[in-house]
Amino acid sequence: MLLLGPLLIPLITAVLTALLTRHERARRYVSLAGAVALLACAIGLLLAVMQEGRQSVALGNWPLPYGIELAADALSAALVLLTALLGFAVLLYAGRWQEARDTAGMYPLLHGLLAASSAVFLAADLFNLYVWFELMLIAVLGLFVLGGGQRHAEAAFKYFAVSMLGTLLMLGAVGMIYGATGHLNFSALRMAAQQPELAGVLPVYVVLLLLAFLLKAGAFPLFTWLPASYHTLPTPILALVGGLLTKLAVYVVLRLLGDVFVAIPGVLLEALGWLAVVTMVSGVLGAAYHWDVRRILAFHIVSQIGYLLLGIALASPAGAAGTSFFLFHNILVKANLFLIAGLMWAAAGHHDLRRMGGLYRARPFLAVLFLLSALSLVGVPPTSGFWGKFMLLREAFAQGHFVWGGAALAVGLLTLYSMSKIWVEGFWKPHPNYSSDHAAALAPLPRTAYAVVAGLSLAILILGLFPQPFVQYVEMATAAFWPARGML
Amino acid sequence: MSLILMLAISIAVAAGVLLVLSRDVFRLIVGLAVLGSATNLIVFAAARPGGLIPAVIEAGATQLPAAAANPLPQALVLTAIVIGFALLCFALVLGAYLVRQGGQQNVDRLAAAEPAATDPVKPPVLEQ
Amino acid sequence: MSHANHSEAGGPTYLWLAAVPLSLFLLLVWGLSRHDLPWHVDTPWVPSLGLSLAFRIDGLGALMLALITGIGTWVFVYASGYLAHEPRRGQLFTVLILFMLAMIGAVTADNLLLLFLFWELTSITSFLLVGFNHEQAEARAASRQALLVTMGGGLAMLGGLVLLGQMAGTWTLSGIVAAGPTLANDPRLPYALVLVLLGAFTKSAQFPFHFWLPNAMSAPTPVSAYLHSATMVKLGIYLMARLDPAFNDLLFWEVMLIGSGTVTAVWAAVLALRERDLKRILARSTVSALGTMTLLIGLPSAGAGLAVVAFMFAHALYKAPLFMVAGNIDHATGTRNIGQLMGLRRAMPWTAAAAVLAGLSMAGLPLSFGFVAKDIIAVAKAESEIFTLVSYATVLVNAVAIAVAGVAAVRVFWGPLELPRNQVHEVSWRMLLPPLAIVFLGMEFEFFPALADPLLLAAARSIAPGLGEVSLSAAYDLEALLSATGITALIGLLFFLAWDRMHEALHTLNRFDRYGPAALYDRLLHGLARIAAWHTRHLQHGRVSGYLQLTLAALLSMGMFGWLHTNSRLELTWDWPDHAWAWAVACLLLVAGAAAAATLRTRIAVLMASGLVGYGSAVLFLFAGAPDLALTQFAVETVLVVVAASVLPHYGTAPLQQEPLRASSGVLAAAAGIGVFLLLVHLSNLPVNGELAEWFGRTSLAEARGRNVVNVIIVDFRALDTLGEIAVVAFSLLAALPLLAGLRKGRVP
Amino acid sequence: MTPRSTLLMQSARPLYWMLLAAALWILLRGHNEPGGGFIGGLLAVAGSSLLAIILGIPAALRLQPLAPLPLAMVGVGLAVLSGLAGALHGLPFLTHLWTGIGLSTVMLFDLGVFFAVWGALTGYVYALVDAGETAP
Repeated sequence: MLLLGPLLIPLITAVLTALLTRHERARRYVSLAGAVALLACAIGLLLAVMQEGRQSVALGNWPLPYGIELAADALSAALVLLTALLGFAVLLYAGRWQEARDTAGMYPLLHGLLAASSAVFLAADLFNLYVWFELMLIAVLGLFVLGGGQRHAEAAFKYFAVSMLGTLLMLGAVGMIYGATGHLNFSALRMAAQQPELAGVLPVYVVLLLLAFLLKAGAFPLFTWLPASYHTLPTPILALVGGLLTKLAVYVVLRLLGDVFVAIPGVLLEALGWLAVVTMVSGVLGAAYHWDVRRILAFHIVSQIGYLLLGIALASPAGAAGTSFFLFHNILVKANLFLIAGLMWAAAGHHDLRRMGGLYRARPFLAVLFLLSALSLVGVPPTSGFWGKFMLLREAFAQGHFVWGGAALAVGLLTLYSMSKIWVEGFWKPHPNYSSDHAAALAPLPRTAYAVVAGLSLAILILGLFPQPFVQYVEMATAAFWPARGML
Repeated sequence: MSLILMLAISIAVAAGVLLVLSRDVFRLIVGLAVLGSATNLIVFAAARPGGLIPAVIEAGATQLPAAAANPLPQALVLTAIVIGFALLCFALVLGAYLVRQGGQQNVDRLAAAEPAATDPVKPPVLEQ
Repeated sequence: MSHANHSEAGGPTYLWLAAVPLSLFLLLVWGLSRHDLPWHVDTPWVPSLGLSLAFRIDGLGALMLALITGIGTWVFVYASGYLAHEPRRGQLFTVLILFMLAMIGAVTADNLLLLFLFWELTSITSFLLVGFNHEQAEARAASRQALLVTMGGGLAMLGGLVLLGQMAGTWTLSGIVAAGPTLANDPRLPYALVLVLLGAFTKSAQFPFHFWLPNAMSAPTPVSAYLHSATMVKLGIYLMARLDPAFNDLLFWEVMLIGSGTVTAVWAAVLALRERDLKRILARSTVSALGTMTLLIGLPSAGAGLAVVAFMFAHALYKAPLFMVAGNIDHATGTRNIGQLMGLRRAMPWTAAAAVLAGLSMAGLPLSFGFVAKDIIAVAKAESEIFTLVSYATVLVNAVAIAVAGVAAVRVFWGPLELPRNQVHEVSWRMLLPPLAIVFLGMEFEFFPALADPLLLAAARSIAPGLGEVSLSAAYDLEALLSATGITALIGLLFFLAWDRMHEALHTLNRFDRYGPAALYDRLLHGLARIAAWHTRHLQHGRVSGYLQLTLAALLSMGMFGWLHTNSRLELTWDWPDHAWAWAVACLLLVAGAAAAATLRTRIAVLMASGLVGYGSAVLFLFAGAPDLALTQFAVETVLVVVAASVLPHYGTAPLQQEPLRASSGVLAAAAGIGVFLLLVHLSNLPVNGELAEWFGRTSLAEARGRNVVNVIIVDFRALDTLGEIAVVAFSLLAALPLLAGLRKGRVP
Repeated sequence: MTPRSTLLMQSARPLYWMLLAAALWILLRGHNEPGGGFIGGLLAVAGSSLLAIILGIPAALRLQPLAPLPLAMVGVGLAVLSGLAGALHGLPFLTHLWTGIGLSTVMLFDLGVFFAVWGALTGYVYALVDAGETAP
């Protein structure tokens, strides 16, 4: 049941919170209880995986590959735990968040999103994976329109219109891969894909499937839905969506290329590498353009996706380990930055850097927390971001991909450019409307929210200062499924 | 797989793409619905259907005859139809809301979340 | 500076913090007296990434440590006086301590990553220190400039270090130095060295990255004295010196260092003449000195190593006091403009004394350690036959140094007092003692060279292992004096006397400013903003049809790329289904519906036409052995009519606009259709694997007790899919609730 | 009010019950013949929509076991519960159990599907019918 928990607990919580339409307080408590239970279950799952190795369940007790399988290995168990942690943090933060108040739908939708995310990490069946992506899509759409304003609806529409293309492509590709192999289960697909008569022809469909997930991941130039919509979400929700969603798709790409369709032609991986580089640069340029903190951070998601894809394109255990470490780091840091952006908004009264300022004087502790996360995003040692970036850089150079590695470094500088913009304009510059004494008295920040940010920052700090166990963990986790590609 | 089905699916896809690229909110949504139907057919066609015998075990028999249709893609398509329908309902309502609330039928003029820039290098300020 | 309020702010002065560097300094002295160099420590940290807390202190490291902690002690004392009026001094001291620790780490780290870590930490702490007066726009701009330039260089350096590490197969600096000569033929070496030098050049403000240092003078003066003269800017020099033994023989290395060093030294000297602000003059001359150091490292002779360390040492000992003098003057008069400063010696006698003594050293005149250093430099240059052009350049540079010393030490203190007497006052002892103490220290080394000799020689030997026995005491014969300083001193004197006139003359250089590196930096920033704007506005323009077009085009072209790079089989086979006529009807319905939906002009008609696509599929399902699907599709289309009928009025009643067929849309639609067709043809050629279907057919009744296999799959074999599916259905309503509520409320203004 | 619409109003309820009965029949026979929870659910939606359009939403709501959203959510909950029953016996989630008289957790699962579809789509229909009256 440990394997089902991460899916069922949030799903049941979602149902319960949706049924408690008239009891605001009860809804919050049920929601928190669900988040705690999910966290406990995820920890249990991780421990089980570490002790007993890969966990797998065949639903309905039907033999595989006929039934549906859910499975957790070291990588997915850790990501489920991260999802649970993030869900808990965000729900705690959102408790009394002014932007997200009076929205009966928020809790069930957030839990629905958590259920779908965990299920994506655990799915070991291609069609099942598609179903969970659909659940995620509808939950996110619901979260978009929660505010009920014109901009929310427009954002939802843009998000929907473009992502739907990816969804349909995914469905079509899944269907065709089934048609070609006769299988949906990951292990069965891996076996089938290596049959000599299929090995050459299957990649045609695998490419389509990967494209669908690249769209969901926000790779260049398929990311237009992301910066068009993300900034309209209330901050707590944005933290979960922005921290998690695109990374789910990256995880799937990693899983598919590393575990399922291992015989992809090298030229396609090469192409993926260049795509990663362009994604990195394009995202960071978008971030350099914007002045709205949320939009800067949203574009940075795109840029970081580039790094994640780069590690996959390197197609080696070390590259995959780099991507996995980067994934952990990025989920935490990106979510935390969005949460901090929310606190900045609460303290300075605006999201646009031209309309805010004075936060360094008014909120020195918030400034320190921001600095930590920002430096981590830039990849300054010894923050979590550096280790992931270094693992990717080292592997890129070792393989002779100097341009890829160089681009990763240059993008780091551009990331520094926009992070220092937030720091200089938001924290150092005096507030355009208030004197620095006034800004301090503007609004008391919600204490729980502050505590959540501090807690996440602590996690980031630990990941930065003591990376060894985590690096070892991802190396072990990826070695478990990433085949030695030299053999192929 | 029958050529005629392949052609029909391809034409439906092309028509769907044309609709999706339309400037009209409603046409766009219908386009996605058409593309969705075509995609369902792709999944269905992937199993190379051709026979007429449904995947139902006859009274007296204990298993499907070999000539029966492949039941798995049918189940997948059924799931996909339902999901697609749920999303279509949402999309129709979303479109209606956009048109009513913003009075805008043109998908290229949805500028509340992404207003057009006026400054040469800086983006416009979003008022929340 | 925010010195309008001259009353001391309350709270602690943090004078006791000076005990931190002092105790570290004493620890170093004690260690040097008891243990031979080099010292090693190695503790694992992240073994998986090759990172360990590996520290190695040799002569060069010890010299740097002595500067960092020794000068640091006095800087802390000075800062406690200088910041007496600053309410936020606690923050400044915190960052200053952090900076000191980062510096200590950087000059002792033996692991490449560890070096990079501390290197970046100095950049960040420097950023925070330069931007300390962050309510002023120029302080913010200067700190960001320093950050971007030095961290940019740092990132390049990381790339270079990783390359070096991979080439040498080791992640320690000492290992790379040891392996250095064997790397000479590696084609990657030039790239690696350029990258590493980019880091060193940006940090040590070498041309063309020299511009950030004068701007960083918006930092409080203790910071300038510490970071921007005595320690941080020497970090690049330190790294080059550290790597020099490995690459000394490479022509490439020599040319890079000597070339860049010479250009930097000369150009900065010229620019120093253009400044009016005392601190900026000193900053320019610091850049010039750093150029000289780079040049010296590049010289191949063993004596050059000694020259570098001697000059580095001397420079720290005179430049830090001079900055403090500038700070005192600023503190006392409220200005640093040399045009307004005259005759301060009567009001500020102690500051004047410190200035004169430091100036002596800077000018390289006898009685100072600067004189010793200059002597050694001259010997080094003579040893290694350098280009004449370079020697001429150094004469100019030295002459300007003398002139700068004159301006800072003599000019502002002599002559009649320009400012009202009662406004100018001597500063507190905490600001006087440090500069005096440091200059006296410098003189002591001149008279008792034995005090500094062992340290400097040890440092020189880490750069130039081949250095023989030398004495550091300068020869006091007239000939040497004249040859070493005579001519330069004369030119320097001329420069000093003609300072104002040259200043005027150099104004004409202004017109070249917009081609200079500083302008280039600004233009790069503007260019970045413009490129970012151009890029983002073209990709993220807010038009949905554009997004969809781009996405479709990208998907199609990338899909085609994949198609072309994999094996595909295309053979059209003719196989007819059992009820071909029914299939034909169904397909006809489908095609007609799709085509009509794309062309009709009223919403209801478009909707009905799209319904035909559904009904067509339903008919097809019915005649393809899928009655469940047919039923479902029929039911869905029927309910859709109900939903659509009630939602359509909200779209308004006006007919749909006619949209001319755009070529781009047509191409995309055709490409999509053809693509799908090709994929399906490809698929039709593959063999069918009916393993799953066969198993379901066998197991359905026997084990799952159902005859309708499709339904059994849905509720049993693959029930998890269905669970997800109904969750989507239920969530779809939940998601739509706010929209439905909005529609019910009607038009909201 | 025209006689025809009176007739329509009077026949609405019987029609609804007929449709609901058909829906349940389709639901139950689904395991062995074409049909099942989803198609049954859609039929029920058709019935409820008829009622809502002719007799108004309150009337339709009265004849539904729960309001739309709770009904949909209960449907999802039922499906989960049906899967948990097997888990109580130590079997994996969604392992279906059968009693001697032909009742099984499969039916519970299919009922969950039925409710989810019925609830969610009637939720759309009612809200839209309601909003239709304010539509321009």
